[in-house]
Amino acid sequence: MAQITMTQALNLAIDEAMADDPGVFCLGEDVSAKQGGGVFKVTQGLTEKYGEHRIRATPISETAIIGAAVGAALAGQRPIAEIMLMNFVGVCMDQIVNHAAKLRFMSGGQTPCPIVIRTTTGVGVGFGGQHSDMLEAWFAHVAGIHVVTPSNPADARGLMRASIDANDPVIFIENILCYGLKAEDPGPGYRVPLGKAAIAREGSDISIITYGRTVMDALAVADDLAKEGISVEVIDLRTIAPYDEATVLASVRKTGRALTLHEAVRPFGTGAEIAANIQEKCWDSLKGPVRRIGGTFSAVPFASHLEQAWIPQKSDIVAQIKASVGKH
Amino acid sequence: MAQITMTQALNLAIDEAMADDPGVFCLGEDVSAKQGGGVFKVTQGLTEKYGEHRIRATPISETAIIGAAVGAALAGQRPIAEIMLMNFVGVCMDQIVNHAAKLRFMSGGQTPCPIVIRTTTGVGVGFGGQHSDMLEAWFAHVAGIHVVTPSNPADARGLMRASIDANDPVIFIENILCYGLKAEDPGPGYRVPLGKAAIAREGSDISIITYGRTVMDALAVADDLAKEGISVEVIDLRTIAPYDEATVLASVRKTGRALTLHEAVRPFGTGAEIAANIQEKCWDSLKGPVRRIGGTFSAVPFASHLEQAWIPQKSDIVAQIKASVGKH
Amino acid sequence: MSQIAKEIGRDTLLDIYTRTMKVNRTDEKFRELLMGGKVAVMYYCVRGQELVSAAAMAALEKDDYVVCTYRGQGEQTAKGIPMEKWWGECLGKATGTCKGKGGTMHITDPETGIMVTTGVVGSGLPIANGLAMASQNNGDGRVTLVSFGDGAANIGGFHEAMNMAQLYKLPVVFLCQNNRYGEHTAYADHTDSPNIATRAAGYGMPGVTVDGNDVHQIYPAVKEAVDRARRGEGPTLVEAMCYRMMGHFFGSDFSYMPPEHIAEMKAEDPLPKLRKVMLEHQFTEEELDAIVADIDGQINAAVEHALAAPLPDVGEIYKDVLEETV
Amino acid sequence: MSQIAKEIGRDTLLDIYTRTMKVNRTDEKFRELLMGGKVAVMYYCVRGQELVSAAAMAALEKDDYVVCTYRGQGEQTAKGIPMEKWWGECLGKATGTCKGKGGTMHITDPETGIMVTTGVVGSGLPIANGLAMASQNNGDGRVTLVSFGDGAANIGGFHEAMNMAQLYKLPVVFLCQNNRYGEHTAYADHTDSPNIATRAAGYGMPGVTVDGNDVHQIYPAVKEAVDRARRGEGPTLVEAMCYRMMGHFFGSDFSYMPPEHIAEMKAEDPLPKLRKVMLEHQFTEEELDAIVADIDGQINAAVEHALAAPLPDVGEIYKDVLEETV
Ligand SMILES: Cc1ncc(C[n+]2csc(CCOP(=O)(O)OP(=O)(O)O)c2C)c(N)n1
Ligand SMILES: Cc1ncc(C[n+]2csc(CCOP(=O)(O)OP(=O)(O)O)c2C)c(N)n1
Ligand SMILES: [Mg+2]
Ligand SMILES: [Mg+2]
Repeated sequence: MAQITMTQALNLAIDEAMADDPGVFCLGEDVSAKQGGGVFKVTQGLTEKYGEHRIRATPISETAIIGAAVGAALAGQRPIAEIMLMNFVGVCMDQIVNHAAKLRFMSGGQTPCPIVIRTTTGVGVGFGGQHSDMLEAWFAHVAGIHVVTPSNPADARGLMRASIDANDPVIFIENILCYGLKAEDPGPGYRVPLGKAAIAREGSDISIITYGRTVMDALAVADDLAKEGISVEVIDLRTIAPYDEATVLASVRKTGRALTLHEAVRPFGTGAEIAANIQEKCWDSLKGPVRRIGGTFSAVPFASHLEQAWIPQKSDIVAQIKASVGKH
Repeated sequence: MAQITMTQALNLAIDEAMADDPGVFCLGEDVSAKQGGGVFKVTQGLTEKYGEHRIRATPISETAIIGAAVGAALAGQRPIAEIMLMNFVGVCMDQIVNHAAKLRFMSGGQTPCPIVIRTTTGVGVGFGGQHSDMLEAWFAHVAGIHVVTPSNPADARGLMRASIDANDPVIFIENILCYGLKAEDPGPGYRVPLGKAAIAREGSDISIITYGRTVMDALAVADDLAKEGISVEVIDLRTIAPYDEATVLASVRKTGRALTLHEAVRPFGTGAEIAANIQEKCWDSLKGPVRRIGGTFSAVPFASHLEQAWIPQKSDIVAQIKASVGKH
Repeated sequence: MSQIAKEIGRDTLLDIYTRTMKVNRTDEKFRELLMGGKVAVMYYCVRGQELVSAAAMAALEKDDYVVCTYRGQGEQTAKGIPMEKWWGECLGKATGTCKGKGGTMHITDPETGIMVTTGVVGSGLPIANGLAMASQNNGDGRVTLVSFGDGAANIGGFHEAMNMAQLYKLPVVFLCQNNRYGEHTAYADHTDSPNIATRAAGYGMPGVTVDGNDVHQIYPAVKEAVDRARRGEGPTLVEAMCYRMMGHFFGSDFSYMPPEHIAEMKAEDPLPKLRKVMLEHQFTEEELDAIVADIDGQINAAVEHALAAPLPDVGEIYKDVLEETV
Repeated sequence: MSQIAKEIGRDTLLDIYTRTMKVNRTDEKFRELLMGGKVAVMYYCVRGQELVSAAAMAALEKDDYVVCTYRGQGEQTAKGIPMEKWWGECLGKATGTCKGKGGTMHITDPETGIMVTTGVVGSGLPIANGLAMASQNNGDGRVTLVSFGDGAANIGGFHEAMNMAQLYKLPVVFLCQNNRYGEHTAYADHTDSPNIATRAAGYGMPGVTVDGNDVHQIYPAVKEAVDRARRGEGPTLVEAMCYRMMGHFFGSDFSYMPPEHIAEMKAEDPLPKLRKVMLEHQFTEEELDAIVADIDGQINAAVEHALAAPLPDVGEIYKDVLEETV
C-alpha cells in the first residue's frame, strides 16, 4: 500500500467526497488553484477537477465564510469551510455556535446543518500568541456539533470522510505539526466513524486519554515505560466531543488509573470533563485520582525555547504516570 | 440600611468609580440617557452626571465596542464595555480572547488591559436559543482574564467595584433573573475581592459549589434538607475563574462530598474543572465521587415549560445530594 | 402617480394589499392577545412596516428563500407560512413550525422558504449568501432575500456578506428595513452614513433607497432587484425607509422616541396610503373590507387552534440536538 | 512635479528618506539573516512598501499612537523603536521590546507609540478607535494611526471601526496599504470594490486613494488626515496603492503572482523614485549614500547585540498572565 502524508489523506478524502456528491464544495481563504490550493495545500488539485464554484477562494471574511456554509447546508449542500487558523474562530463564533450548532434544534429538526469546518493550529511552529491555540473545549461545551481531530494520516482520511457524511456540523481540527506525518493509505472509501475512539496501544496499568499530536507523545512515553515494566494504555479519542465514553470508561475500569493529556491549556480544558466523568462513573475501579496534563496557562510565547517549555512535556507525562502507579 | 436591587447595586458601583476616577467610562448599545440608560437600566442617570463622552451609546458593533475598550485601556483608561446579551460575544471573541486577555503577556507586561466587560444572560425569561446561554466556561479556559458573577445585590456592588479596580480584563456576568433581587446596600466603597468565594451557608455533609442564580436554588435546597437532617454547605464562587481553590478544597476536605451546580450546560462546563480538581486534590478526603449538575445539553428551548425543564431542577439537586450522602 | 406606478398591475396590487393586511391584522391580533394577558411571550411589533414586507414577498416566487429577523412576522406571514403553524410556534405549541422549540424569534418553515429567523443582529446576511450560493451551484434559479434593520447595517457581518455576495454575483437581495431605530438608538446616533444604500457602492454593488410607505416605490425596487438576481447579474441592496411605530418589542418603553418623530410617522402610515392607491385603482371599499374580514376570520381560527393545541412533549429538550442515529 | 510636491520641505524629505531607508535596510538585513540560516523565525517582508510606512510615520508626532500588523516592520522602525530592542524581540531575546514573548508578529513599544501589533487581520482598527477615544476623552491631542492591508478591508472589524470612528469623530487615521494581495489572493479575487477608499463615503467619512510609491502623494495625504484628526474633525481613510514585492512571508511560495504583475511592480519601485526626488531637491549621491551607510552601521550593531543577547528565562511563561499581586 502507498504511503501518504496527512495533507494527502485529507485531500484524498475531500476529493472522493466531491466526486461522489455534487453537493460537496469547499470554501475558504486561498483554497483555489489560483492561490496554490490553500496555504497548507490541502485543497490542491481540486479546482482543476471541480471548478471554481466548488473550490471557492474567499475574501478574509470568516463570518461570511461560515455564514455561507450554513446557508448552503440549509439548502441541502455539504460545504467544507476552512478557517485558516483556529484562533480566527474568534471572529465567527456566532455563526458556528448560535447558528450552525443550533439550527437543527431551534427549527424542531427541520433544518439540519451538515457542514465541516476545517481548521488548523498547533504549538511549536513559532507562530506566537494569536495563532497557536487549541480551542476545542469551547466547541465541546456546545450542543449540536461534533469536534474531531485526527492524529495520523489514516484517521485523517477516515474521519474527514465521515465528517463530510455527517448530517450535523463538525469542527475538524488539523494540527500543523501532523501534516507531514506519513503512513499507509487506508484506501478509497475509508471511513472512521465519528464518536469512536481508538485504543492506540493496549496496556494494563494506566489509561492515557488523549487526541491529536499528543497521541505521539503518549505512545513514545508508553514505549519508554514498557521497558520499566509499566504498561500504558493509550486512547486516541479521535472525536473529542461527543466522545466515546464507553471505550474510555472500559479502559479505566480495566487499568484503574487515568491521565488526560492535551496541548490545550489545562484549566477548564477537555481533560476536565473526561476526568470528572471518569471519577464519577468509575469510582469503584479507581486506584487513585485521575490526573491531567495540558499546556501552560498563558498565551503561547514566541521565543522558541519558551514555546517548547510551554507544551506538555514528556518528562511530565512520565512523572505523572509514575506518581499514579506508585513507582518513583 | 437601605435596600437596593442588583440593578441599583451595579449602578452605584459604576457611579462611584466614575466619580473617583475620570478614566472610568462606559460604552455599549443603548447605554446613554438618550436611550433611557441601557435596556436593563444599569447605566441610568450616569449620562446626566458624566456626559456623553463617558457614557457612550454605540452602534450595534460588538467588535468595535470591545476593540475600543481594549484601545482605551492600553492608553490608560478604565472602560466598562457592555455586550447586551452574552450570546453576542460570539461576534467579538477575537477582541476579548486574542487581544484583551493576551496583550499583557504578549507585550512582556508593558500593556495591561484593565477593562470590564459587562454582559447579561439567563434561562427562564423566554428569550429562546440565541439569547440565554451561559458561556463562562469559554472564558475560564482563557489565560489572562477574570470571570466574575454576583448572586446578590451586595456582591454585585462589591464585585463590580473590584472589577473596575482590577488591572486586567474581567468578564462580568449578570443574570437577568437576579436584577430584581433586593438586599441591604453594603454602602459606598464596598469591595468584594476578585478570586474570593463566599461560604453562603455552612454545612457538614456535602459542599455545593455554585455561582450566580443557582446559589438561590442551592440555598433553598439546603434549607429543605436541613429539615431532613442533611447539612449542606453552599459555596458561592463569585469569581468563576481563576477561582478560589483554597476555599473550595477546604470545604470538601471538611464535608467529604461535593456537588457542582451551574445553569450552563453540563458537558465541558466549569463544574468539570472544579470536580476534576477536587478529586485530584482531595482524593483522600472524598467519601464518594464528585457529582455535577448543569443545564440540559441542547439549545435553550422557547416554550415556557420546556425552558423550565431545561434548567437544573431543585429535585435533581436533592436527588444528587441524597445519592451522595447515602440517604434515599 | 409616478411613472413606475403604472407598471404595477391590478392583480399585483391586490396581492400586495392582501399580504399587507395579513401582516397588519396578525400584528393587531398579537398585540390584542398580549394586552389582554392571554399570552405572554416576546413579540416584536411590525406596525408601520407591513407594506415593506408584503411588497417584498410579493416580488418573490414561491420557491424563493427568505432569511429574516426576530421582527420577521411580516416576511413570515406574507410569504405564506400556514397561520396555524405560525401561531402554534409563537405560542410554544407542538403544532408550531418548530414544535415550539424556536419561538417568536426563530421561525423556520422551509416549505414556504422561510429558512432562518435569527435573533442575532446582522447574522442573517451571511447565511442568505449561502442559500444563494447553493442556488448558484446547483442552478435551481432561486433567489434569496434577506431582511434586516438599519442598526444591523453597522455590524461586521453586513459588510462581509455584501462584499462576498458581489464578488460571486450571488442571486441575493439585501433588504434593509430602515425604521429609524435600532432598539432604543435613533439612526443619527448609530451612524453618520447619509443612508445605508450608499454603502453598496463600496462593494461595487447597486444600492437604492426607496420610500417603504409607497407601494409604487418599494415594490418595483424589490422586484427589479429580484429579477436582476435571477438573471444572474448579482445582488442589490434595497433600503426601504419606514417607521417602527411601536417600541422595540411589545411592552417595551419607547419614551425615547421624540413627539415630532411620532407625528412624522403617523403622517406617513403606509396603510391609509395603500388603501388610497387601491381605491384609485377601482377597488371598492367593500372589496377591501371583505379581504380584511376574511383575513381576520383566518387569523381567529388559527389563534383558536393554537391556543387549544397541545404543548410539546418535555422530552423534546433532548431531541433534534444531533441527528438521532438509531 | 505635482502641485503638492512643492509643499514638502527639504527637511521633511530628508526625514522621509531616512525613515524609508531604515525600513528598507532592516528588511534587507532580515532577509539576509534568514537566507543565511542564521535566524529562523516568521518574517513578513515589506519590500515595496517602505515609503508608505516611512511617509506615514513622518506625518505623525512622536507621542502619537500607532497600531500595525504582522507586516509592521515599516511602521515600527520608522516610528523609532530602538533597533536593539526591535531586533531583540524578533530574535526572541530577553532584551526585546516584549522580552521575546511577543515576537515578530506582536511588537509593542509604548515609549515610541507602537501600542499593538496584531496578527489577526483587521483587528487593529477597532483598537485604534479605543486609543483615539482615550485621547478624545482626556484631551491629550494625540492622533492614532492604524495600518492594515487591502485584504483586511473585507473583514467585519474594518466596517464596525470605520462607522464608529466617524460617528464619534475620533482622531484616527485609517491607512490601508493596498499591496494588491491578501496572502495568496489577488485584489480582484477578494473584492469587486473599485478601490478601498470608496468605502469611506458609506460612513460619511472622507476617503482618498493615493500612489504610495510617490512621496508627493502619500505624505501630503497622510499629513492632511493627521492634521484633520488633530483638529478634531474626525477620521480619514487613506488608501496607499503599493506592491508587496515578495511572498506573503519570507520563504513562502509566490508562484501565484503573474509575471506581468511582477514587471509592473518593478517599474513602480518606490526606492529609485524617491532617490530621484531627493536628487531633484539638491541632495547629493554622497549625502544619500552616507545616510544609508550610517543606517547599515546601526542595524549591524543592533543585530550583533541581539544575537549576543540572553534568552528570556523559562519562567517567563508564567509571568505577565495576570497582574502579579504579591
Ligand atoms: C449582535 C447583536 N447585538 C445586539 C443585539 C440586541 N438587539 C436586538 S434587536 C437590536 C436592534 C436592532 O436594530 P435594527 O437592526 O435596526 O432592527 P429593528 O429592530 O429596528 O428591526 C439589538 C441591539 C442582538 N440581538 N445581536
Ligand atoms: C481573521 C484572520 N483571518 C485570516 C488570517 C490569515 N492571514 C494572515 S495575513 C493574511 C492576508 C492579509 O492580507 P492584507 O490585509 O492585504 O495584508 P498584507 O499581508 O497584504 O499586508 C491572512 C489571510 C488572519 N491572520 N486573521
Ligand atoms: Mg431599525
Ligand atoms: Mg495586502
